[in-house]
Amino acid sequence: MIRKITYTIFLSIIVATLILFFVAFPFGKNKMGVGKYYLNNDIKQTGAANVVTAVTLDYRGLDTLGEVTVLFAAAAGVSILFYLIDQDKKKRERQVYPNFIVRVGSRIIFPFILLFGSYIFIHGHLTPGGGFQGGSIIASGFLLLYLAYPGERVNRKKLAVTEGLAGLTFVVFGAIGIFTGAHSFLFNFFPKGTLNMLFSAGILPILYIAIGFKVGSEFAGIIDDMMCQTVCGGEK
Amino acid sequence: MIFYVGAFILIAVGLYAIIIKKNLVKIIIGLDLISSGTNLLIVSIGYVKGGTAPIFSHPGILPQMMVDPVPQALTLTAIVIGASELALAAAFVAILYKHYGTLDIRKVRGLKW
Amino acid sequence: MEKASKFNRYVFTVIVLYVSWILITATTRTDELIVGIIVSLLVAIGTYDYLSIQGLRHLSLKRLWFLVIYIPYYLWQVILANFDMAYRVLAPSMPIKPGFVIVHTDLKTDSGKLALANSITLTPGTLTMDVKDDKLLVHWIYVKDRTIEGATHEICGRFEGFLKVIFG
Amino acid sequence: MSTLNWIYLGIVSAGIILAVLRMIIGPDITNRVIGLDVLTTITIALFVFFALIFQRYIYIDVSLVYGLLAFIGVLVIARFIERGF
Amino acid sequence: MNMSLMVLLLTPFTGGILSYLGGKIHRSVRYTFAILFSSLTLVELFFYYNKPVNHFVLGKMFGSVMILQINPISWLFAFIVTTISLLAIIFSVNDMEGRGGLDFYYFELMVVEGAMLGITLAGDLLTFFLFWEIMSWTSYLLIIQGGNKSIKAGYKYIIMSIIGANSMLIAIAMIYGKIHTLVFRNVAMLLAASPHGFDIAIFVLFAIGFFVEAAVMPLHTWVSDAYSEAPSSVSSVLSGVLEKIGAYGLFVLLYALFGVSLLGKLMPLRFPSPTIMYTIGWFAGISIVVSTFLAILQEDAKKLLAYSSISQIGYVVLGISIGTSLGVAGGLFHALNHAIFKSLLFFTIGAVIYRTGTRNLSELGGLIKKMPVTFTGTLFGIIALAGVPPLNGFVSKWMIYEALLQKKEVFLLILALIGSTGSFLYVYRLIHSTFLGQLPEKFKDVKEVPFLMQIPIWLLSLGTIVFGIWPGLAMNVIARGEKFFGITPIKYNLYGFPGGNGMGSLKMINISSVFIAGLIVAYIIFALGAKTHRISQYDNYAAGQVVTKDTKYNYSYGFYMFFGRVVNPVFKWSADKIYLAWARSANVFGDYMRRIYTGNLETYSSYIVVIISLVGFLILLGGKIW
Amino acid sequence: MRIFFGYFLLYFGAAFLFLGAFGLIRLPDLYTRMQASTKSTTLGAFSSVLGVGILMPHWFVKCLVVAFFILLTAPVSSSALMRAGYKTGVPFDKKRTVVNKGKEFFSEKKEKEEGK
Amino acid sequence: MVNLTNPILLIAVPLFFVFLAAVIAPFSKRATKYLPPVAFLINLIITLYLIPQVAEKGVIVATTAGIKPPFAINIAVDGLGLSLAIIASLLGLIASLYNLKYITEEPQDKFNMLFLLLGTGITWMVITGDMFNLFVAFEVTSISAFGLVGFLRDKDSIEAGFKYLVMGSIGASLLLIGVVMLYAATGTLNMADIAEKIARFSFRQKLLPYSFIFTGLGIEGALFPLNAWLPDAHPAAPSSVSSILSGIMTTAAIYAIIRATVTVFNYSAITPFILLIALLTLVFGETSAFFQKDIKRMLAYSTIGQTGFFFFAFSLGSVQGMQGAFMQILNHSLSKAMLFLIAGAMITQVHSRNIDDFSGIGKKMKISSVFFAIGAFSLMGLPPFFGFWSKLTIIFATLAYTNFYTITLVVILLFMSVIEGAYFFRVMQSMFFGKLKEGTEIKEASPGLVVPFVILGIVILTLAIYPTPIIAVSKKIAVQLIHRAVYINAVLGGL
Ligand code: NA
Ligand code: NA
Repeated sequence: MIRKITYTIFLSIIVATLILFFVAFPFGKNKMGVGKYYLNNDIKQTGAANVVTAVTLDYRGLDTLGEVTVLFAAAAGVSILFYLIDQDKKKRERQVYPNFIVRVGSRIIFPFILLFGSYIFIHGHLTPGGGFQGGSIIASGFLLLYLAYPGERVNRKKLAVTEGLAGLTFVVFGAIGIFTGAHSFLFNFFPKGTLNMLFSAGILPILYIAIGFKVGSEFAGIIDDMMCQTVCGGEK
Repeated sequence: MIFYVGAFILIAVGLYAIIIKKNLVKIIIGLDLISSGTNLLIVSIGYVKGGTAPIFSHPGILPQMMVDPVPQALTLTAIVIGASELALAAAFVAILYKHYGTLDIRKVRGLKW
Repeated sequence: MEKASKFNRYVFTVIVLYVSWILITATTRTDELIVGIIVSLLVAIGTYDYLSIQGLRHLSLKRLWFLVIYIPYYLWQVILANFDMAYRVLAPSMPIKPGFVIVHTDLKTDSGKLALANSITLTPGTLTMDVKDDKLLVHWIYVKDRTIEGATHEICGRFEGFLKVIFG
Repeated sequence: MSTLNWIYLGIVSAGIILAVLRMIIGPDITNRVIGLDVLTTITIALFVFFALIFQRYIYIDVSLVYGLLAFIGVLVIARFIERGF
Repeated sequence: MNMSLMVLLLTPFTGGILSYLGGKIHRSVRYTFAILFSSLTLVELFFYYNKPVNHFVLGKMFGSVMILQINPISWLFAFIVTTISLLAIIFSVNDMEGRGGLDFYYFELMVVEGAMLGITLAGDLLTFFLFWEIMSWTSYLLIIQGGNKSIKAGYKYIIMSIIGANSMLIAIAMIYGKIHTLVFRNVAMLLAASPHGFDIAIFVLFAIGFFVEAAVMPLHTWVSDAYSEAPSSVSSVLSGVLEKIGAYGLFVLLYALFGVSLLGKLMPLRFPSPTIMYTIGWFAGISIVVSTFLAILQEDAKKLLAYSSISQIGYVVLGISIGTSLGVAGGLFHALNHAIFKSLLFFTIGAVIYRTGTRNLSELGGLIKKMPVTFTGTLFGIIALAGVPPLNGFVSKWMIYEALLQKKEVFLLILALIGSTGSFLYVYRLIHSTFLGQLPEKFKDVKEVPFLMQIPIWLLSLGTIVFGIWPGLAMNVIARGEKFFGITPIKYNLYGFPGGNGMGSLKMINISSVFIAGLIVAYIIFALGAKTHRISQYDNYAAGQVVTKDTKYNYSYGFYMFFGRVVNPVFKWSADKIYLAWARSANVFGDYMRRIYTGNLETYSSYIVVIISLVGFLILLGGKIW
Repeated sequence: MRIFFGYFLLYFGAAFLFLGAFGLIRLPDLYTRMQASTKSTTLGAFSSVLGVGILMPHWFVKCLVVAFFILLTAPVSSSALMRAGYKTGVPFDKKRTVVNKGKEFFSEKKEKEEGK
Repeated sequence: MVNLTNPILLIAVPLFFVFLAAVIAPFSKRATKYLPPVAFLINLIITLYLIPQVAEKGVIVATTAGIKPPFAINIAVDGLGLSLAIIASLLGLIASLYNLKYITEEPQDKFNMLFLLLGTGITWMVITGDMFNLFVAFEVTSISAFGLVGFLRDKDSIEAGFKYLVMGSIGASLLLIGVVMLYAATGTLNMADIAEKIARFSFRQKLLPYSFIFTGLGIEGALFPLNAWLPDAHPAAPSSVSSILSGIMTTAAIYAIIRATVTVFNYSAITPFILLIALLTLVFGETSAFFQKDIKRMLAYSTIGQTGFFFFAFSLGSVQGMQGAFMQILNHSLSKAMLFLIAGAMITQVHSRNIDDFSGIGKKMKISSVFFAIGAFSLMGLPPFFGFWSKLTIIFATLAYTNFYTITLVVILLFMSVIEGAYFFRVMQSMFFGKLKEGTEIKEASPGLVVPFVILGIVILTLAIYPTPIIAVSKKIAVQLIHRAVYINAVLGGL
């Protein structure tokens, strides 16, 4: 109890300090520095209607590369941790009887989810979506399939190749920029197109599609590992 | 301001959960609370009163009307990273459960000093 | 109900997906249409096996026509159901008499049974919990008839006719 | 116009509060999750409503994504409730 | 030629590497290289005999030049280093035969030699410290060659060495912080000009380092274990050389760094008489007496020698600390002498161990007939050690007594004399228990050691005679050294000291002649007596019992038991025990300290929260954050 | 007219959204609460979204997609949740509940499953 | 003109190989193990190519997206960053060569990818010029490390990995909060830009964001008392991973702290506080190492101590202090990495991590033991090894002004070095002169394990023989680091 009170006090101090700090930067007040530059130059420099996408993939594209890398690393870590269980095929054969409604419903919804996921990452430069959201949606479609058909597994080899190729696409398209006149990684060397058209913003849609595939296959891999722990009989 | 305070409280509650809670699942929920709080903080930083999403979806929208795009981009990144961490943490907890047969962190004390 | 051929089902899936694409994008701009067909073709490769068994047979005019009629009827039932629900929730006496009953269905296809189950869920006083072969477990907020036959009549009667046609 | 919007927001917020209340009082996890389920449905509607008041078409996509993820989330939770973790 | 100083320094290192590699080909190659290169070092060194000071700039480090130099004193110590090392290498050839890792052993031996040579040649503190450290850990590697027990001893040694070296390092860093150079000359200038507290601090810090290596009490505790457990040739190097390096360090500190050219006139002016120099003198005096007593009580031949070393090095330090020209010369001379006779004794005892496999005095005895050369060497060694004329130990001790008398340091003189008397007791014990008395049955077939092992014994015995009869040979170097450091040397000639100026005269040639004449007379008497019938040791009758061969009547165990009963209670409270107690309590404390790593996640995360909230608290105390 | 109809749908939806949540609080057990919440909130969201679609005719198609999405998914998740609740033995209101054929339904199924 | 030595290739090339590994893994898991050495070798070559450029210009800046900083993320490589990148590539190369033989457990493909990612993340951390990008790189590093720590999946690894993950995640979040505060205050994320804009803030204003960033990085950087996870996690990983974790990863985090403190915050006023932390880190690390029976755990605690040591030198704030810090970083990285590799090789023979079981193996595993001694001597700072010069530099820097305070500091430092000597000598004694356990069949590890650490040992010996140029370079690096305007101008100069 004393512990609880003590740490509540400690944490309150932290919260109080943080609040006092942010009093200087009140909510809703414009704190933009570089952000203003992006808003003003986005159309000219990237051609992406969605400035967030321009920031995500262009100005801060290196972050995004890092982020997909982090996800990749996490997926690899998860599959390392579940590796032995994965080998345990006997347990996997134990199936669960899923809810009929869930099973059939998932089966029917699944194609639409994939379609919708693709829609999201294809329009990443125009709408709030993007590779991550699209990818997660696709992965959630796979999750749905696991709920409907426990015991069945996605083809991990295909997933691995997909994520690898998607990653390579990102890196290679980024690296091309080094060898163009700009000597700059992730330099947007494609024509920018017309604002708000599907074919605009240079390499950004390509990158986002790559990210979509990558995120989708990575999340699907994580889900596969986790579900084989739980659905396929990882329990004691 | 309420968003800020909410974010800080999320962070604090997350830390509290990690320190006080004995259940491994609650601990990783604590982790998630911290990163959610941080994400909320980042988004709140970017909000500009009266601003709109930074998307030039139709001609009437001008840069001056928009909120800061940077925090949103940062949040996207932070969310994915947080999710990665969470996935890995969940995997660790699952294996810990397999080894120890319990989710009580007090039982997971093989290493010390 | 025998399975349609792979190609048949694939084409059906592509059509459905393409229509959905157009609805989602809500535009008829050329670039979207072109990308849409590509995406539909690609997505259908991986998903046609899941979407349907009967393939293009779904698209017979009769079925579509029944579908078109069924939707407003169904929506009307939904609205009725909600007023019914509102009454039960808001009335001070709370007139409920809940119970779990089993109903029987003649529908053969999975998609038909799903549609029935969903319809039951959103319509007055009933909520499907699970389906097993030709039986549905339904939670009924005001049980009028405990027998399978009676309950089936009360609950399914409204929809089965339509659904038999639409989903074969 | 804006008054109408505020009233709408008020009603819906009341709904949100009730749903959150159910999430808090439980008493079991299933009850909390139906609170969550209601909350997500309300949120979808709310997103679309925000699209209206902010005049941003693209928010509808957000609601769709949100709805989809929430849907799958509830299914997963239901599965875990049923079969244990 | 400046470069050659570097060549001199590199010779032993090169030899070490070559003998290491050569040993991979054949062991004879290893020995050839080792002996060749250490002889070469000695030969090269003689090129610098009586040569003007040499500077060789190694390079610049931290803005301070690193210098090699040689002066008569460094030459003297370099001479000790190279000679004893060469002899140890020769001695090891047979002594270490059959052990594993010999390539490495010879490599180590030569690296230690090189490091010590480096210390003597250093012209600045950085070079000095560099080689000092190398010497510490390489000699550690030598000590632990002796097997299981030596590991513990070596561990003690290396820990104390590191402490000593670190203490020196602090002093060096303090000096560097002031003047950003570490050349002896500049440092001396700094110390001359710096305030009083600073130089005392520097002095104490250095002294700790040197005391450890020179084994001055109370920092001697590593010695007895290390010497006795290490291989004999290593012990002789350690005792003959390593301790002298400590003494050399002390000398450099006192006379080069502190630049006390005034020391020769009176008591040092920098320190009023009763302080530093005086304190050192008392340390040395106590060291002499206490370790003499300890040596008396030892059952282990090498431990006995080890404690004796502590006591003898006390004379060296005492001499140096007296500060008069005579005292300094005596100290330095005693350093040379001690190197000679103590190495000699370690070699002879090593020879005994080589043949008998034990160093327990109570197990030995009667080896005089079996190992005559070894016996002779031991005899020379103990005579020199006991300070009996005409051998070298007498001369240097005489000089120190004389210097003490001049300074009227009666108490220190008494301590020194007690030490001298005590040393009679233990050296007698040593030779008696080993060579005289009853020969145990198991050592019936013991033979003299091989010729190669006799060489060092012969040479060192010769050394005790040479420097005893002709002290002028050494005084030549020492006097030049004293001059170099600004001390007016005393008058000397080849055979001793002419005296005068309040100092008695010493003519070693006369004393020796008397002694030799006496010896001849004694021999004649003995030879006459030898005509009597020699009976077997067992041909006797003891209290009505027939003595058989397995009866041990020569009870050399508990030789000085009566004495031990008196002294033991006093030494129970030994420095070693205090260190152990410190170590133990530090251990307990550390063990508690590390318990912050509880292994509990919640504790770990709470540290984070506590830290941040502390920062937050501090900020909040200050009021506004922004 | 269009605006009126749009707002009508919006408020109609809002009312049922609230009602669903209210039922969630008022009704006695999990199952009856789900009855209320599923039906009411689905209709509420459906009509609310359609209302927006009518207010903004350009958006109508998209809103229709959202609305039908809700209509399609809500029953699925509800039935999954309810089955989960039932199977884990979430208590129902014993006083009011008149019939419980669930045991019969699921036990049959279990036999079938084991028979496979 | 195509610039083949764009520093961003240090990130792009290994990532290319990581994703390539993902593509080829389904076809051949074994083949993936050849990718990390190739990638690290290319990185090493690139870094060596960059040396003359950095020497000439001081700081090389590489833009992304063709936009000049501060408007896009940029890479800024200065002397310190480049040196750490070289170390990271070198250690990565050697450890991955070691892996070829060492890693026999499955899934190898994932291991190799994560291993390469770990090295990439570390390199990334030391060359990025953007605060948020630093956070991302930090995450790349730590997420890979979490997976690698749990690689063996036994009880200890999982427990250690979980603790590490929780602590690391908290740390990352704290770092992120700190970065966000900076963004709120300055509206930019570029280090140089922040550095310029933060100049107008007072000590107190900078304190909160700094303490968040410091704490966040300090968890990974093994600073007291945030380092409690480390002695569990570093030993739990396979030895090649431990060698990277201890050798360069904690250092990378310390680098980030240094970068933040000196370049971004210009926060010399904080040094007394971090000095205290460094000292406590040193004391607790060395003391705890002394009590360890497990060799890898001992080495891990020694890492804490060493980190404290060079962080202490850094916190002195003087040129000489930073020079000493850099020298000790170099020394520690090489030596500790080698020690871990050797410990791994020994463990494959002894099948135990208990120091008592290592008794006498010096006679059987001669090469390993001798190189262990070399590493230990260098780490302890015994001459003629490079550690001697760094220790000396640090002591000199501390005693630049002799007063009671500095002497106390030095006494503590040296006392800790005595303790360090105590435990290292104890291990070596037992190795070389202890009795070999009966009935054990121990022989030298296979050449596949020996050759890599011997290469590292040769580097250490080369430094021992010829330390002067590195000492000179480290002084240059220290001077450059302290003159932060050089960095800021190089990055923002194009404006
Ligand atoms: Na995006
Ligand atoms: Na991003």
